[in-house]
Amino acid sequence: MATLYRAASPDSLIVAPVDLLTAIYHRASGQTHLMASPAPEILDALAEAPLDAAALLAKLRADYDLVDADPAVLAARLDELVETGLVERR
Amino acid sequence: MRHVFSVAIGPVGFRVGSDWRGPVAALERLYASYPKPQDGIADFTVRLFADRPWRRFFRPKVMIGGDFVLPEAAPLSLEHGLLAAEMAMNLQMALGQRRYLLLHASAVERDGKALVMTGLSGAGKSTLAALLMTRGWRLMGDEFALLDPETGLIHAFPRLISLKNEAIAVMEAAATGGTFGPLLAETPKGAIRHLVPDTRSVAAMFEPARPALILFPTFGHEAATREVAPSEVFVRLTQASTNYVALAERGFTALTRLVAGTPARAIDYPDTESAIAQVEALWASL
Amino acid sequence: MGVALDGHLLARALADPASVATLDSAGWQALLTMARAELLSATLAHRLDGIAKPVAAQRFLDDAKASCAQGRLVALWEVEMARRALGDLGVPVVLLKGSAFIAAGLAAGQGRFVGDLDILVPRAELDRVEAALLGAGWEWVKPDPYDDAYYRRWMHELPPLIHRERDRMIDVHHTILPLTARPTPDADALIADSIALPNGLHMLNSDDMICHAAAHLFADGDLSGGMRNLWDIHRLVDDFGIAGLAERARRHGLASAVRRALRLSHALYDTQLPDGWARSGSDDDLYLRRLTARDGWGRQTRPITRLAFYVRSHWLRMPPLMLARHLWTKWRKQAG
Amino acid sequence: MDENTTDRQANEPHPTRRRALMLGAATASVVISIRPALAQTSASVLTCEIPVPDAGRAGMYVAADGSLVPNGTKDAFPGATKPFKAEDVRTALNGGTLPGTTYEQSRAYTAYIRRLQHGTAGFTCFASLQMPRG
Repeated sequence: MATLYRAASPDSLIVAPVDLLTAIYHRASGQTHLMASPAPEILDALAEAPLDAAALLAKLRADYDLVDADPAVLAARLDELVETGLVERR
Repeated sequence: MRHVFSVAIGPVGFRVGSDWRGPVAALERLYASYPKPQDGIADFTVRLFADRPWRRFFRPKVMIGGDFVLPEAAPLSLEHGLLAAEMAMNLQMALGQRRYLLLHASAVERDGKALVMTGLSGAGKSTLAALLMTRGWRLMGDEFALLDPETGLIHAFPRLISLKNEAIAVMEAAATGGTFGPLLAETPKGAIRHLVPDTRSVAAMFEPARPALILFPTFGHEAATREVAPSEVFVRLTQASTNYVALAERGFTALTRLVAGTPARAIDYPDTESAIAQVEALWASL
Repeated sequence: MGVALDGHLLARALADPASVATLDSAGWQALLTMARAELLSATLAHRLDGIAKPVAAQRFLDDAKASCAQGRLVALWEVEMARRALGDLGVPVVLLKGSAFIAAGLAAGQGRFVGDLDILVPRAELDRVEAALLGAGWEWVKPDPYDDAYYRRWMHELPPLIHRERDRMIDVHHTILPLTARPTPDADALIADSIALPNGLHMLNSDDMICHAAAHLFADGDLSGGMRNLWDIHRLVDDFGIAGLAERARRHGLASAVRRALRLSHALYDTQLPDGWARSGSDDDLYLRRLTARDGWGRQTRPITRLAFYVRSHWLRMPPLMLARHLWTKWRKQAG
Repeated sequence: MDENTTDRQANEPHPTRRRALMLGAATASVVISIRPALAQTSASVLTCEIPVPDAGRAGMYVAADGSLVPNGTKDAFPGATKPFKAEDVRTALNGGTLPGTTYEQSRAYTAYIRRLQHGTAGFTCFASLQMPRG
């Protein structure tokens, strides 16, 4: 079975768009992250339910005009979010 | 401890114990006009002590202790005991302050609004604040500005102004009639002389002010003023704060609110006169 | 003030919060400073909830609570990250000490400052646990070959690991006392009888938690931080009682350590004692002198007593010949 | 930035118009995590020192890459007799030479200092020199 990615629940996050960057406070970890697109959008896409990488890519394509739908790049983005603990692999 | 001194600096109470009379005598003279901690209970305790009994007398070395310590602190000579006390009080704030978001910044106030200046040591934020004090501004603090997460207001922390090297002569000329501490030569940070904030700044130390401008000064270039992107202000202020992470959600809320509501500029300045003019011009344009 | 200016001041305030009514400002200052130095300031804050106190004291204690709440969040996050790293190994992972108290929501966790994350795993699984942690961003703290060999051969834990991003340490134990110590707790029973938490991790059962706290206090340390350790024990006894404790302590070879811990906790905090345990040990007074060696400036006092317990702590951990070898190696390194 | 930060739920309605989105380059980073600036101001509140090596490992030599090796190791340097002041280390990190050392020796010591970790003597002091200042 493909790995599922689960994002921190929306009520555990405080999101403050700053300018091009978005500041996110994660209540569970006490950490602040400053992130550029597409990280906030990925968190948003995973907010409702955990998805595997392919389903996530499909959802991003549906929600946005996705310029570069490259699975390898999405994997790199997800790795970064997993590292912060904002996304969990299951 | 043998010699004891206590003082309130803005909303924070300190108690200093010392193995020697000297540092306490200097503190008593310079902080003479300051109130004592509320209820006689200090928020932080500082200890100046000899690490071996004979070090009280023989080549005395002042060790810095207190509620919060850094393990690698180097001792100072007894002549620099006042500096040791000041550094130890600052250290308690840097490591132990949990009520206010602590910004490593100087702050001055006019018309109930605060100008907050932060930057590299050597950028002149301390000297600029002291100079502005001599020109009609109220000094809120030359080292730390305290942001209240509940109200978004800046609280004053007007400890002794710590003048270093060239700034000493500048302020001796500008603050005629001011009360100065002894000249401390050849400290680990160079020459240091403390200046007592003026009467008005001390008298108003419990009055907070709404932040109106955040300034990042840099010394040594042609006069210039730039806008600073909010995200850059945000990151720089997290790094100018020793307790941002420790304040958790309160810190985040306080800082995002500050950044959203306060204009920020970076200024380059070739000399202090230009800097003062740039500050006044910016302030007038708000 | 009429109150002895040592740790008894703090002990009395914790055990009998109403007693602070007699404090003057100097007494409050001493109490608060001591509590901070013993890492008990947030515990004190919770104990003194609802008790009248000066405004400045209230503010001090509120700050301590807020600081502790943030520390708790960070500690729980470390627990969660360890769960993510180790959850799929199929290995029982038992949280120890403060992390367990707060993860399980115990009274002992209220106001408890938590430092490193301590976990217990079966000795046979150490290699897999180590590999999983290294794969998830933890790194060795010290690359020193002697210390490393020493740890692996003699200690009850892996050399400490630190997470490269989060700067937090984890101690991975396979039992609760060094292999060189004389009592040898039954590590298999600790794990077999541990209690599962909702997140899939475990904690020791209550008797074992008390045994561990006592073992840590007497067989493994020089009693620094002992007031907090005994407070843990006091709260655990309060919460869970002492019905099976004596039996369990015997099984781990910790009967005398646990009896002593409870006697001292009784002396400081009025902890309830099983029948027949009240008779004080010959040197309990010496232990109490060590435990309460703290003055109103937050300084440690009674250096001779402290030194005696320091030497004792090394003595207990190592057989004499090994102690000599250890001190020799350390000395050689100093001497270069 | 909004005047008031809001919870994510309330904050982001699904886009009514399709917005362009780029995943970017695989090697780029899109998240900065704020780390504690614990010691950031300590350089200004305190003078600190860094022993090379720390007392627990006194007597070991420092190799060119900064690792600690047994004493007498060829091409490695004995530890420094006195701890270095923060200011001296700052200068050395910016390309200068530590006082009382040769060029190679200073390089080795600086490499050691760069490898300091949490829990080792000198780490907090080093960390205070590392923080972005500005």
